[in-house]
Amino acid sequence: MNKQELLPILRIDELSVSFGTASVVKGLSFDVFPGRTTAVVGESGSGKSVMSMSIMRLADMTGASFPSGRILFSSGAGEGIDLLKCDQEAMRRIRGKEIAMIFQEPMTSLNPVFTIGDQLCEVLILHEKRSRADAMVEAERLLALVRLPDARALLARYPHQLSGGMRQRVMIAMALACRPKLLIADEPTTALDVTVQAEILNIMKDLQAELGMAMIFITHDMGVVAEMADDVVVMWQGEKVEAGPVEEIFTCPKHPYTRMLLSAVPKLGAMQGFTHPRRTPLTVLRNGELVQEGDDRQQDTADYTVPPLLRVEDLSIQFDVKKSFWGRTTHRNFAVSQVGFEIYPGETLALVGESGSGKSTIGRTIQQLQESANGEVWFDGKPMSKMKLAERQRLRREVQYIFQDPFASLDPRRTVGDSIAEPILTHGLLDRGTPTRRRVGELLERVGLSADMASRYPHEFSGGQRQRVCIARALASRPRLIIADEALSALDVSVQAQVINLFMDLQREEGLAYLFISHDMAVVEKMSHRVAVLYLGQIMEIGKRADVFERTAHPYTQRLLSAVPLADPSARRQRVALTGEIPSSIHPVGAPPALNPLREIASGHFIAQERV
Amino acid sequence: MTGFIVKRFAQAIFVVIAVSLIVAVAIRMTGDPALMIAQGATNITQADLDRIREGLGLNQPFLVQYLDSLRGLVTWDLGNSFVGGTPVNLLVDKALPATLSLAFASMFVSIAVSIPLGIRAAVARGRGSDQLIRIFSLLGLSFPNFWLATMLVLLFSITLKWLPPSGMSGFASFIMPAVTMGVILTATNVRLVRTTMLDTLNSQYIMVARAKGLSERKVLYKHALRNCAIPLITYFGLQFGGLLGGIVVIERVFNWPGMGTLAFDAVAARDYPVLQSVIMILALLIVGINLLVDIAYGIVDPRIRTK
Amino acid sequence: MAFAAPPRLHRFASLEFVLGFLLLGGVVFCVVFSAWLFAPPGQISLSSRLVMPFQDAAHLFGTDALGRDVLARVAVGGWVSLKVGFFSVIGSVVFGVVMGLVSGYYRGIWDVIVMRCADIQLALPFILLAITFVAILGGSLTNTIILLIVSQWVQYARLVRGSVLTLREREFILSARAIGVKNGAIILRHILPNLMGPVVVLMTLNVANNILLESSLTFLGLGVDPTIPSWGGMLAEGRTYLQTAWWISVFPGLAILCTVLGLNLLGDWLRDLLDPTGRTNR
Amino acid sequence: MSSTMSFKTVTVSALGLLLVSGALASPVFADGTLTVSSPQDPGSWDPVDTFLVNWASVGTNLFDGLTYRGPDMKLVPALATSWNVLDDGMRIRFKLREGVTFHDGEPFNAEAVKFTFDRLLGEEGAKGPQQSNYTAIENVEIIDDNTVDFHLKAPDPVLLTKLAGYGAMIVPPQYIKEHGETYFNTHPVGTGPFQFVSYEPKVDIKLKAYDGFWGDGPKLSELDYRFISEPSTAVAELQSGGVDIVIPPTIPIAMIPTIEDDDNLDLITTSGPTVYALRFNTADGITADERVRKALIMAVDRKSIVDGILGGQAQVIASFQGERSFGFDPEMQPLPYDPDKAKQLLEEAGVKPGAQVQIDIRGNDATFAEVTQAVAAYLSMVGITASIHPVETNTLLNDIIPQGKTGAMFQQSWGGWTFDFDNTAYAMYHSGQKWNPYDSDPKMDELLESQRSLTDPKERERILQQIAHYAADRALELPLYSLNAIYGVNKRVKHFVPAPDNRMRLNDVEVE
Repeated sequence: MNKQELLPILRIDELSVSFGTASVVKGLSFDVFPGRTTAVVGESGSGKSVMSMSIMRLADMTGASFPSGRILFSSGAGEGIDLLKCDQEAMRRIRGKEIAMIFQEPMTSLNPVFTIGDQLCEVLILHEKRSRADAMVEAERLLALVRLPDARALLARYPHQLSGGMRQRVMIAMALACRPKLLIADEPTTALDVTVQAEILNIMKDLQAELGMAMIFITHDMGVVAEMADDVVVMWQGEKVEAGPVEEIFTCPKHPYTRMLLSAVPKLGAMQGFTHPRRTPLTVLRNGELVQEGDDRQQDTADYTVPPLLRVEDLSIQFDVKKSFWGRTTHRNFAVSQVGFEIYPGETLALVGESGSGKSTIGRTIQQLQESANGEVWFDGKPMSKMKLAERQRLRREVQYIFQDPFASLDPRRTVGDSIAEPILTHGLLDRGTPTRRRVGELLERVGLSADMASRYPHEFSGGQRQRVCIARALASRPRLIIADEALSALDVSVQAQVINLFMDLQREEGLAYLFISHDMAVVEKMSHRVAVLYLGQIMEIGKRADVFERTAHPYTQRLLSAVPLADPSARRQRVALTGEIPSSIHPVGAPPALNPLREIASGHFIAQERV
Repeated sequence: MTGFIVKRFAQAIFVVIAVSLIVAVAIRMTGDPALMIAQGATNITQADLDRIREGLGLNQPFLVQYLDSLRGLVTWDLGNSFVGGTPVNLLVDKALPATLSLAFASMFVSIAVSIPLGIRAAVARGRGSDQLIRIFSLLGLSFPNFWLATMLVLLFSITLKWLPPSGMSGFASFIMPAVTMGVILTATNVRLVRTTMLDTLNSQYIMVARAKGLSERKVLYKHALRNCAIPLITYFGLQFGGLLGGIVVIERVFNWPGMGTLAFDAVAARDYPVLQSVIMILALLIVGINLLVDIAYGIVDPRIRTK
Repeated sequence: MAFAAPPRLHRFASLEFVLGFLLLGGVVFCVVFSAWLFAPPGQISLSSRLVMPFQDAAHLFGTDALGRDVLARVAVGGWVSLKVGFFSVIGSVVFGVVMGLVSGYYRGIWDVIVMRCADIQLALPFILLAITFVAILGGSLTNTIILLIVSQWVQYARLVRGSVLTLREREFILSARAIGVKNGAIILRHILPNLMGPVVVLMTLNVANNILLESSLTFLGLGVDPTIPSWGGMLAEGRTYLQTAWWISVFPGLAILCTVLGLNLLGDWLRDLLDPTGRTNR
Repeated sequence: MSSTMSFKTVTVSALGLLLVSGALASPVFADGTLTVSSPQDPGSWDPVDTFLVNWASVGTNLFDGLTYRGPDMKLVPALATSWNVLDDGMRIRFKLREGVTFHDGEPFNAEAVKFTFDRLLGEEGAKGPQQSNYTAIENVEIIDDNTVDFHLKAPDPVLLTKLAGYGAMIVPPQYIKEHGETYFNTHPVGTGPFQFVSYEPKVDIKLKAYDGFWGDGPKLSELDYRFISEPSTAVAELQSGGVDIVIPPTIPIAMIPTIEDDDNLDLITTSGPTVYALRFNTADGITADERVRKALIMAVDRKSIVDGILGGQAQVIASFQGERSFGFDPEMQPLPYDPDKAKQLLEEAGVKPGAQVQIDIRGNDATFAEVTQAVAAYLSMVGITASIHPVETNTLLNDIIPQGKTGAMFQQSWGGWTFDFDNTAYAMYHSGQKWNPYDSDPKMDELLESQRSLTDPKERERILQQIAHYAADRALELPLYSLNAIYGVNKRVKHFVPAPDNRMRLNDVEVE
């Protein structure tokens, strides 16, 4: 297909969008062609979402104005109509019918109080003037189209009864209900597990081919771009910095920003042949020029000669989730079952797994945030169950925890200085006043911020800066182990790359051990000495990073790896067919899940008895 | 869901029993009804008082009296008033519908005004009409209700002679009391609707509804309002309870033959059976409404219903 | 700690603050300095009864049925109203917030006890409780305040409990626990400041509400000593004069209006001020 | 017959005949509905059940007693056409009116009289409060169908008056036996000019003209009483035409100008039975000293209070009774307003300026609260600081006063419908009485007891006046004023005569 022969279905022409006096999108122009996917790439704040909302004219509701530009939409031949000149009434006839949209959060995109059927029918009744009964039949067909099993029963169900992946498929069905000419997908898979993401992307691609519609695919994930896009538009600070066919962008990016973005993306398989984690220099954009920062070195910090710092033995954690009328527990969430591992000083152990695999639960149990665990956790050779209160308190100093969402984990009403000083004062490490203040300043500088930022509030920082503050807080009590619970997943790739380096530098300088909890295989590959793969609360595979990633022995690990989209359009592969959703770890009390004992297949490389 | 309702029901029964005990004890601390009844007599002896007490059944031990009153509540035989011996049922049969209908009318007025205003304010957040609605709603909170009521009477009954100044007789007589109560409730309700609406309007599914091409009216009144319903129902339920307890003043100003008037007179007259019945019936109503609110959650919110 | 942010002076320039400050500040100023500003309000002069307002420079707001200066009475009368309004709210906030924190943070048996007490309290109709209470104990300023505390702590307890239940699952509370901060400190330093916003709004609404409730109680004849002027008392007294001497009740009514409006405006403003993110501009 | 009541053998049949012939002469023009606002629902219409004056304002139209006392305060025959006081006041013989029927059709006769008093003095009466007023009656004996003898335990000089109202109203024996006591409470039947139609508790009671009435039939066809307790609401109803008459004690002094200013309304007043005083705690504190009590009386300008606050709708009193009271001495003068003398007396008694007194008043009496504030202001001018303590009315009346827990002064409002000073004085001044928690004076007790058995009204009146003087000499209370009964009446109401005691019979009233 040669796009030059086609007329664009959507032409964005010198579009500017402002909120009050702030200009968010500046002079943006690009075309979208029928049957093709245009990916709009950019980090947070690049204006890509505002752009998509402007096409729908939904940005009006949040107070946007359009000082200049045109958005020409043509459903047939000719120039088409300028959407910016349409009134809301006219837009209403276009929305959902000519142009449809899918949003990022499948968990909140569906109205919780209406059934799936109701919400699907609403579009059909509105735009196609169908009768309700007729609409229901069509809705069922649409659900089947997005490969949802048992579509008829699904119509009567409510959103909360569906998993995230299922909801996103319902959203796709709803968007495609009236066979729109253009589909705008705003980060549709960002919130999903990698295996579910793979399936959703497959469905979208298939349906696009079937319906011949154009698609604007907004994402920050270069892997997804490589997987999905025909054309790419790169946005940075409200402007288009580069546009072109996908291969061109990936093979010879012209703009420094694009180059920086691509260099920051961790690539799965890039560690092939290294034994230790590797700290790579950071490509940063400085005054429009690309500069390499920091050294390139292997992270040989793990000390296996001494006893392990932390040992987890047969850890099992269960929650009661359902009770009978008489208060007896009938169902339990077997969140973690018989998990064991150890972490040596200076070592990074990664716990990887999809949602519901129990990885965060393990972290929280070690940090004593979670009660009701069986098994034992040894720290520094001492079992936690035998520790006195004071020792447990000391443990809270030596083990620190970093959460996924840096904004949520800082008290919004306290300055970051107060937050960083809190562990120091709680454990009485320094005197209140000048010594503490000086130390807080040092810590801020240590994580790449400036000391005078101590008197600011969290909301005055960007996401990456906040995570640095959290790291500074974690460092404040001079810990020996840091549990990083998805600490990188909320960050933009360029920031993520910086923070990865910060983690590695700190490990080297302070001799820290990390328990690195993540779902991102590429990041894990880059950072960890050893890796444990979790599935439904059990370890499927554990071993050296090279063993797990290069000599993958367990089918679940293989599946996980194959689902990761590669940031390389030439390497589009046919995936391992994945069906269904991740099963639940909730079981009736009398019928606990089967345990799969580990078996050593090579030195230090264990896999579970096959089950998946 | 059923388990949940059964549990709430058990709690409700506990609350009712506790309340009844408190009420029974408290009432007996208000004073001796026999003295009240004999107040006008010139020579009254201790024997006379004992005779009157015996006639009222006050010579029984407290526990017997208390259990009798509970039994009366269950069998809906509330005994006789100490004043004139009128059966309490007769009084309550008239007063309860009067109070309930006024309370419903007030809630109706308030809800009918505050939902559109609150939604309007939320949509126009920060702009002129929002400020105007907020200040206007505060005005309603700034007058004592009896004063507002008197002003309305002065205007609509005495000057214009449009509405009857008191009593319960037909639709017209509902207007002023319901509006007076309604205005005060509206002040808080507008703010509440506005806040919950703002939360809801920020939800992704509202954007989705708009992206479907639904009209703004449908987005606000179908998709958004239905989601606001849960916090609103909770609050309105609580408010209705408060309304039943706070309606005394309005009933007095408008000479409304309701439970408040009944209770007010009963306290003055130390009329235990009437006072106890009124408080207990209102308490039962409040507890019942809270129970209904819990059940209403389920109807409105499928997340609870299908659990 | 010492990492105080610079004062956000620009927030004082909001319409809410200016209007609220002028209204409430004006009233409070008159009330506090009434002794210096106005003639003693107890001065009865049967020869100058019911003087019209703005006729006599000595009686700008006119006089009441006993020839007392309405302006002076309004100024002094604020004491009772403000006392009732503020003390009842402070009392119920302290009690209610503690109960709510205990119930929401420690859960378990405390939660059950506090919430059932709250249920019982909510099931008792307020005015009827008030009438009974006054019939037993008699009407006085202290009793009125106690009565209001008894009936209003529940609002705060429920509000706080609800906030605590969500807050204690928030990551920044988990972070504090992960650091090893003790429960007491978590409650004081992290939970309490984060739930004060809605509490402050409820407080301002309730101060206003309680000033009105006090007047309703006076209206029902459950008030305090009539020689001590109070706005509610003046309104209740003046009601019978409305058609012949409107000023007796209109001026105290206006005083209540200014106070309540001012309080509510300041409450909204204060809530915004307490929130450093400035995002919850509601 | 004099203005006071006669205890001699009186034959008043001529007057009775006159009433009857009047009825025959003028045909009944029953037309129009009159609506009356009454402040309180007594809850039961049975005469034995209540003391409430608001029962009487309705009951007077429903029921008859053996005697009748109208607005002119003269005692005239009603269901009895004549009576003779026999055996030194130990027996009274009544001749009963013939041809009278109750509203349900059953005849009135000696049987009904006996039934009424047996009931009042028996078990049914024991449950209510009225019995205690009629304990002087030993029993009622039927002489023939139209004659009864009342046998007394002791002479009761006020008994004939008491037979004109409240508990002594004649009730229908057959009706009560048939329908039961409870039914009678809410469905009253009597022999009065109006008969019962409907009753809705706390809302209203509706009556209609009884065409079988023995006397001058009513000119109204319907009579409707609405219960409105809130004074300004009642006045608003009056102004908007919802009610035609507002009866005492509803209308507050403050609203008198409102009614006077309204072109459609009349304000009708008459001197009433209610007198107001601030009584002293004569047992403890500074008021235990007679000089202090006198000083406090002289410190207060009662005339100014009456003229200023009460709009002239009251008369300053010298003793605790109004001008219509039997025992009133027109010659008696109250202590003068003399603040200098008051200060001097206080100094003599050793009371320092700034001394505190507490005045307990009823919580629901707005007018008296104003009066008390004025009193407090006057007291402050002689250096006494008075604090006012409003108490819930029934608590004050039933707990605080009887148990002697009042402040140095307390409100006493008193208004016996019998207009006999004995009713007041005995309760107020005799040792051990409920209303006299502080004072015990053998001389006073003797005076009070001595007049009770007297059948000579002149002598009784002299002693009652002596009691009044003695009480004033000892300054047992600060007598304030006797308040008028104030009626607000719509101008469409014709021939309305205000009753001082609220017991108004509305036969003669017409509406336009």
